[in-house]
Amino acid sequence: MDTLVLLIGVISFVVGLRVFLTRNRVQRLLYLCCLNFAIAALIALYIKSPMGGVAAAVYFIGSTLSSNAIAHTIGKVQRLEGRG
Amino acid sequence: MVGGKLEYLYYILSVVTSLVVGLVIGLPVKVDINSFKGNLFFPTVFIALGLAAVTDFLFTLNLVFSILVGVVSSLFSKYVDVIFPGVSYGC
Amino acid sequence: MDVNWMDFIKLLISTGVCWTNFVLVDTYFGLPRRPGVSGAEVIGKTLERMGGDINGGYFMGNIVCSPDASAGTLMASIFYYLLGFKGGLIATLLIFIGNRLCNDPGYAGTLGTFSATVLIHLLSSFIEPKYFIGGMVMAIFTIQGLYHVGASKVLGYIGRKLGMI
Amino acid sequence: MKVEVDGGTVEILPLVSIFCIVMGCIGVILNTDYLDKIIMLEFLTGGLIGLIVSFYYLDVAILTSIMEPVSTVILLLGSLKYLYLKRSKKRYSSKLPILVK
Repeated sequence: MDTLVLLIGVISFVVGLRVFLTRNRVQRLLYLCCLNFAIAALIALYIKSPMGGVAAAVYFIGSTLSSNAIAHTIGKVQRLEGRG
Repeated sequence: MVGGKLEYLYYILSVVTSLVVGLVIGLPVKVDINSFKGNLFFPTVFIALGLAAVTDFLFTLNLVFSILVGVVSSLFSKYVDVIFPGVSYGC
Repeated sequence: MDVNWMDFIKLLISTGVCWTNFVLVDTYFGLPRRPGVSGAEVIGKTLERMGGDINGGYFMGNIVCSPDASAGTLMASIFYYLLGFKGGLIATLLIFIGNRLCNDPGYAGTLGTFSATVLIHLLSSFIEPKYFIGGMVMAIFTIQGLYHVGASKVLGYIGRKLGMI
Repeated sequence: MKVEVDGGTVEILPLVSIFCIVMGCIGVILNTDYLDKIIMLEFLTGGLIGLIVSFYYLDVAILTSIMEPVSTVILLLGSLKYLYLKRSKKRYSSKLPILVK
């Protein structure tokens, strides 16, 4: 029995449920960041090859870029609705 | 440490070449954390080590490739603010 | 279904090493002092309104919005597990390009990746590099996934104790 | 990677990916604000890339990872443009009532 992969899977399930159940929008973004870390680690542990490492790196950087765009849009919408 | 004895010397040669070419080109010596411009130490050393590792993994690493990697990394550090410019949020 | 107790001891040691590495590097390069990108300011102000600390909120927002030393530690452990010491040097190059794509100068991510590679190489005689991947996921779970207000207070206390605010 | 449960083997990565996809679909339907819908769409896409990787199609996974932030940025620009347009049209609504609905 591999303890390490099972522990990352349990962490991923807990964080996924908390993304679904939280009502606040900013806290949901923070949980999503933790889920991206877990999935990138699982990809690298599933494929034991250098191509798997490249796939994990590209997935992680791409998801961080889109998360940056969502946080910037939330800030712009809050400033627009708070002003008028 | 890295592998054979000779590969270890090639990495050292690549870093030394990039530093010497950077001094000749005229990169600034002072380190500024908040700036996007490159200086003598920050992107140059790490770019040289990374490109040497990629070259060692894909092709082979000999004397010509090692010197070429040093020159390319120094030129990359000279124009790093043109290749990856910082964005100012205009609202 | 037997559980080996040496696995848990190795996992706890690697969790401590990864947590200490990325918190110290990120605090030294000034992540809690100011929001680097525009999205981190929103997260910091929201966590302050919920009862947390604003400097810890800036720290957590900067982790979400650009790949800093936390992502660097994960990538260094993955590439060391797959390719050896040369993989850590390739991961440094990838993290530098990713930092520049996210509008960040890139000092914290690059130096964090390099220091993590050196630490894993020094400790690799009695802890396999596989355990550092799980240790990094555990370390990011204690900050981003467990309890946000308490984590921001702890990060703000560490930054204020080191004198970096 | 395999976990022994009663003689059979269970993989972890497809299990997590299918969980993310199902929860993301239910979340996209149930939330009503458009920004919440985009966050739930990110949650679905992470599970989708994990499911592609678990069948060893690595090139498709890398291309999907590169194309996914581009589509998200275009969707966010469209929603922000819609917000500006709605606010500017409400200002003109007292003078030109025929443009509103």
